Amino acid sequence: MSTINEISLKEAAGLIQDGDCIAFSGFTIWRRPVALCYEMVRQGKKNLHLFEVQGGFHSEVLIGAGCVKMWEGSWIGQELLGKTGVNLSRKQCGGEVIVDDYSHGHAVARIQAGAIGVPFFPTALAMGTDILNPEYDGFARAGQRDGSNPYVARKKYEIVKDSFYDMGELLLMPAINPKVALVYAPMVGTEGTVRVLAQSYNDSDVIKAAETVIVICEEIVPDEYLRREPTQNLATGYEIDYVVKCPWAAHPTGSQYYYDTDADFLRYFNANTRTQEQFDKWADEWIFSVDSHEEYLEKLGVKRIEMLRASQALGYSTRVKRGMR
Amino acid sequence: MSTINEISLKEAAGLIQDGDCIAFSGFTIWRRPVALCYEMVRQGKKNLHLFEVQGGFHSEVLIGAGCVKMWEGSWIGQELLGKTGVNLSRKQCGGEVIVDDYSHGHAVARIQAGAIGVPFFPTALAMGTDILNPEYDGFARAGQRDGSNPYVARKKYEIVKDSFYDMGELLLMPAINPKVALVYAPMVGTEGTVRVLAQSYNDSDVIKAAETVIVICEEIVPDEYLRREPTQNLATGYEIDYVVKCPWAAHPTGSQYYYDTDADFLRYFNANTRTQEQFDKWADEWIFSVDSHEEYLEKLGVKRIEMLRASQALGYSTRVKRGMR
Amino acid sequence: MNASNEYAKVGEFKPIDLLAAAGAREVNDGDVVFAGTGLPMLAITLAQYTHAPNSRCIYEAGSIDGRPIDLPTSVGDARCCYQCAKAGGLYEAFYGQLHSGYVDLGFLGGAEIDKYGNLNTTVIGDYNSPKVRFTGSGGNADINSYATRTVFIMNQEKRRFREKIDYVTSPGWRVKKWPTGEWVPRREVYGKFFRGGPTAVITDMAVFRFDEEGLMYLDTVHPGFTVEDVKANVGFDLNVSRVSGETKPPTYHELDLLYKKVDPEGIFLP
Amino acid sequence: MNASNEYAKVGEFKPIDLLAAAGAREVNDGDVVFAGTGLPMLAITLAQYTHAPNSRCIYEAGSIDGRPIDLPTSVGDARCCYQCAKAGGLYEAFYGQLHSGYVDLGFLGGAEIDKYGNLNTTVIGDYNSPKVRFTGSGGNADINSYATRTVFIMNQEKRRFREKIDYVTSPGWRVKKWPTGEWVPRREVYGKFFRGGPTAVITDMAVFRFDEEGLMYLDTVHPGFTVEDVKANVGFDLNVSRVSGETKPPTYHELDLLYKKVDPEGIFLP
Repeated sequence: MSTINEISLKEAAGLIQDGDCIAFSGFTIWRRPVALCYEMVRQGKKNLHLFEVQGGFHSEVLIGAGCVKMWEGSWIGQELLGKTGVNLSRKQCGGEVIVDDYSHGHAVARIQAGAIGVPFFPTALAMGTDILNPEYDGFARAGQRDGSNPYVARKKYEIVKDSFYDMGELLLMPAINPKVALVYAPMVGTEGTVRVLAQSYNDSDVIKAAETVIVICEEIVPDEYLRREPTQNLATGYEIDYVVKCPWAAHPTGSQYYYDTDADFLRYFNANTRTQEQFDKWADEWIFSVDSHEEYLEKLGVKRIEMLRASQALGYSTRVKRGMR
Repeated sequence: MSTINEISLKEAAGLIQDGDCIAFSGFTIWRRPVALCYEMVRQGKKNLHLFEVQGGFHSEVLIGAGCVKMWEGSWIGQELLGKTGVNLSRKQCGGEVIVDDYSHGHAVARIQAGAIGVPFFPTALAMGTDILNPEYDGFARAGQRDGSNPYVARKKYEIVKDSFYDMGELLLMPAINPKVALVYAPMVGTEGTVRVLAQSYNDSDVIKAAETVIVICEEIVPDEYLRREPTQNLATGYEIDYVVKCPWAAHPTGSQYYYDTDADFLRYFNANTRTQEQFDKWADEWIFSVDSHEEYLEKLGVKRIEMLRASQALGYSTRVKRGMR
Repeated sequence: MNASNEYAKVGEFKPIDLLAAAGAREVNDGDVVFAGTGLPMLAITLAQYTHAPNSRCIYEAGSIDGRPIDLPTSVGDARCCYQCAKAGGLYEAFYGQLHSGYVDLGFLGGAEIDKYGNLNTTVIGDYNSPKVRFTGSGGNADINSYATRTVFIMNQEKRRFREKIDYVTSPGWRVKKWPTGEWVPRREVYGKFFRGGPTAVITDMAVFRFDEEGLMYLDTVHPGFTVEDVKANVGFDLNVSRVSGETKPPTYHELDLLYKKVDPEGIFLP
Repeated sequence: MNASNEYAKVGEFKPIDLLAAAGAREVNDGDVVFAGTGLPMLAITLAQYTHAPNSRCIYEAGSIDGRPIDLPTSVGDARCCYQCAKAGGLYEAFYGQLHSGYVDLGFLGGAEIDKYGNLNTTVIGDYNSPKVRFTGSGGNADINSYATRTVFIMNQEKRRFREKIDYVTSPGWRVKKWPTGEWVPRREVYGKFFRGGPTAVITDMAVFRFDEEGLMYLDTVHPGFTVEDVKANVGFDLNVSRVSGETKPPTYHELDLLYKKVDPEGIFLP
């Protein structure tokens, strides 16, 4: 019978050090630890190194606010609600953020290797592309591959030959073991058992791979309840370090069976943070003008909140207007 | 909307060719496709090559009956109900079966690699042991590692050096892609969706790794029912090839929420198949004297069947006497 | 519901309707399809309603063979999981399904393409100091490297159909062999991992396919456009010697399905 | 239930009771324990009832931190899953947990052991034409290579405590470095993957531990046995210079727990 180490949102963000290598839960615009990212912006974090299987709104906020120095991942954007990551685009083109690109399958392999404690993972995905172009190895060009940064491998990848079945050449991708995992989960048990709903994404890998795991959740529930269906649980209590209780922490990204993605909010963000001036104005309104997550929710208002609330039968909102009809 | 390819037990066993490389579902004495193994014995299969993460009653039956020429795996036995695999022991010591040993972690790595289509998997488990002793490479000694057998790798393992994080030496274990997977699952849907209950073991890997997949099940249920909880399903319809409906097909191994392991049956088998004469007598009684699975069940009798039937609340039988009190 | 299999006439359908219908026709019954967000969702869903009821769709976030009753706007959407056969994570999607060899057809989009079907979804300009950054690869490179067939859905613009694209995100029929970067046939890089490659590009003007050498050629031109229109919107010397005719428009039945069953909310279809 | 923490006297407990109690004492509160079938289950469960309520147990088949209300007879048993925190498969157990580095303590058995804590659970005789085959490694080699501490529970027999065992299934403090097979300290083979190694061997006669060089020494002798009894049942020259006294017997409370709560059905305890 273990207990959880429950801390506040401010304390949780306070655990992040400038320069930390961070990975996140979720997928593009689903189950991202957004409230934690807002608070990190308020606390003025700098020089963060983000490893992302794929990025989304949360990373666009951190990047736009100037918290990020290094970004590696396979993709950034908000899918149909903002096709490209306009903030990363601006900062990458402006030379403010060092970027290193992978394919989705490469990134999945890297976090899987980190999760299971092996230094690399084999894959034959995405061979023959510029992802493997040594000239485009962003981290190497920034002098990060000399072994001095424990969160950057000495090589971006290795080509090896299979000697077991004569399959020819394939790739080894290096593991990634971030310093901190910031994980949004709808439910955490009183003993720290973690559950996510509908789809697990890479959340278990992110938890296992990271040195320190902070889980921000909608609600803390009896562990006994979660243990009735142990195949549905994502992580055990000893895999996580801190828990923050913070309803709607993922907004404007969605959380299945709790709330839908806030399409209007995301579209507005994407359309109105293309320049730094625009971003700063947006951040003033949604991050700096509120001092707590409770204030943020008040600002969203009941009508918006209720529109986003998910159907308990379907897992998503049936009230939100999504299209043109 | 796909349909399933339902065949009879006899037809299913008939698909197995002499010499085939086979892997099984389940764990030691749980969820083994026993009825299929009995039928393979009846049909007199020869020279089979078994890859087993770990073996159990089903493999002891096939080995005892002389169906097996090559066995590789990490373990064989029936846990507390028959600690060693007495039939493999007899045949290995007698030079009748070629054996190659791995650790459990090595075997898991091998079937995982086979499942995801990579030729090897990295691991640092079980280094420094005689499992890696080149003198004890049973398949190499039998001349099987020359590349002519597609189910045997050219090397038992490889030692490589990590060049990403200077972690030093670790192992690559070769993938295994068996020709046939024989899988017991409690439920298969009308479109072939497969569900197992309580624990998944390596069943998904075995299915993905094999070229042909035969699933023997307790019942065929509406696919729509299984699709209500998609995170609980093991495999999709396109991952499997044939379905056999055969209640109690796993007996005397257990199937969670259907029936418990038959401890008396397993203990008796282990104690009374140590010599070939003993095994032959046992096989006469339980395999050759019955021509169908229905006859086998009649022979077990209602009392035994009812004693083994699992509690729907707990997943195992509360009627079976297990200990001395 | 209009059940007529007659083709609609020019003016009775929008470009996007034809894109969806032409996309759907690339799906064979029984295919396991790995599809991205957006138009691919329309195409595969339409195919399932018509000639390919046994096709199954995997989305990158891990849902397999879902039967959404509301069109998803993200591949991670809760809607994707409704009545799906299996909901795993990305490791299952990319390794348990794609790398394991189950995927017959990939449905992808892109910003730039070259005549070998190499695709760019990463940057415009030099990668090391780009003019614009797009999303990056996502699953594009992976799906395109491991699906037996890949179909691209793109906008027809000269600046998108280029002799040389700025960054090869996703592999076509001639790719770069590392460490040198020498251009070689795809099979030389993929060896025994070779499973196939790009088979069609569908734009708002035409359908393109690839010949035995992996070179793109014009197959059909959409109603209302000419071969010359297409050539004028392709930045490389396009092979037009194998044009097989006009792209079939959507049927009335397909149009009805698209607007009434596939996207009744008007998420993609205005 | 007897709540007395007084030690039971010789004659009031069976050898197996002491084994279970001594095993339980090796568990620290908070430990993540990876345990095999049989006696280890008694030991870890007893520890959870007494001084280590926050210890958690992983079984090889994939159940994590279960709270069985009926003692399992197999690590794949449905009983292991009751109220467990997570039920995954073997990939989760061996890679997601063990290789990932979460396991503090391994609880294992074996047929033969040498003075460096190498264990044999595979064959007696030459592997290539053995006299007897046992189960094989199972998770023994893996758990013993990746748990921070490992405790073995074994029978005390001269033929089981050998100078040289017939097959090294599971790695002790000096192991074989391949490809040559040269004996080297464990750290030399495991390098940065080194996490620890065997810490104790508990038999029906005594408790052994390992010194700084990884050599087994006698720590405590069970009530009713002498150092000479133990030496007579060890096949190598045993270091008895560090004996710290007599093994503590089970308490009345522990005995009560074992027979009334841990194994009321009498599966292991007659």
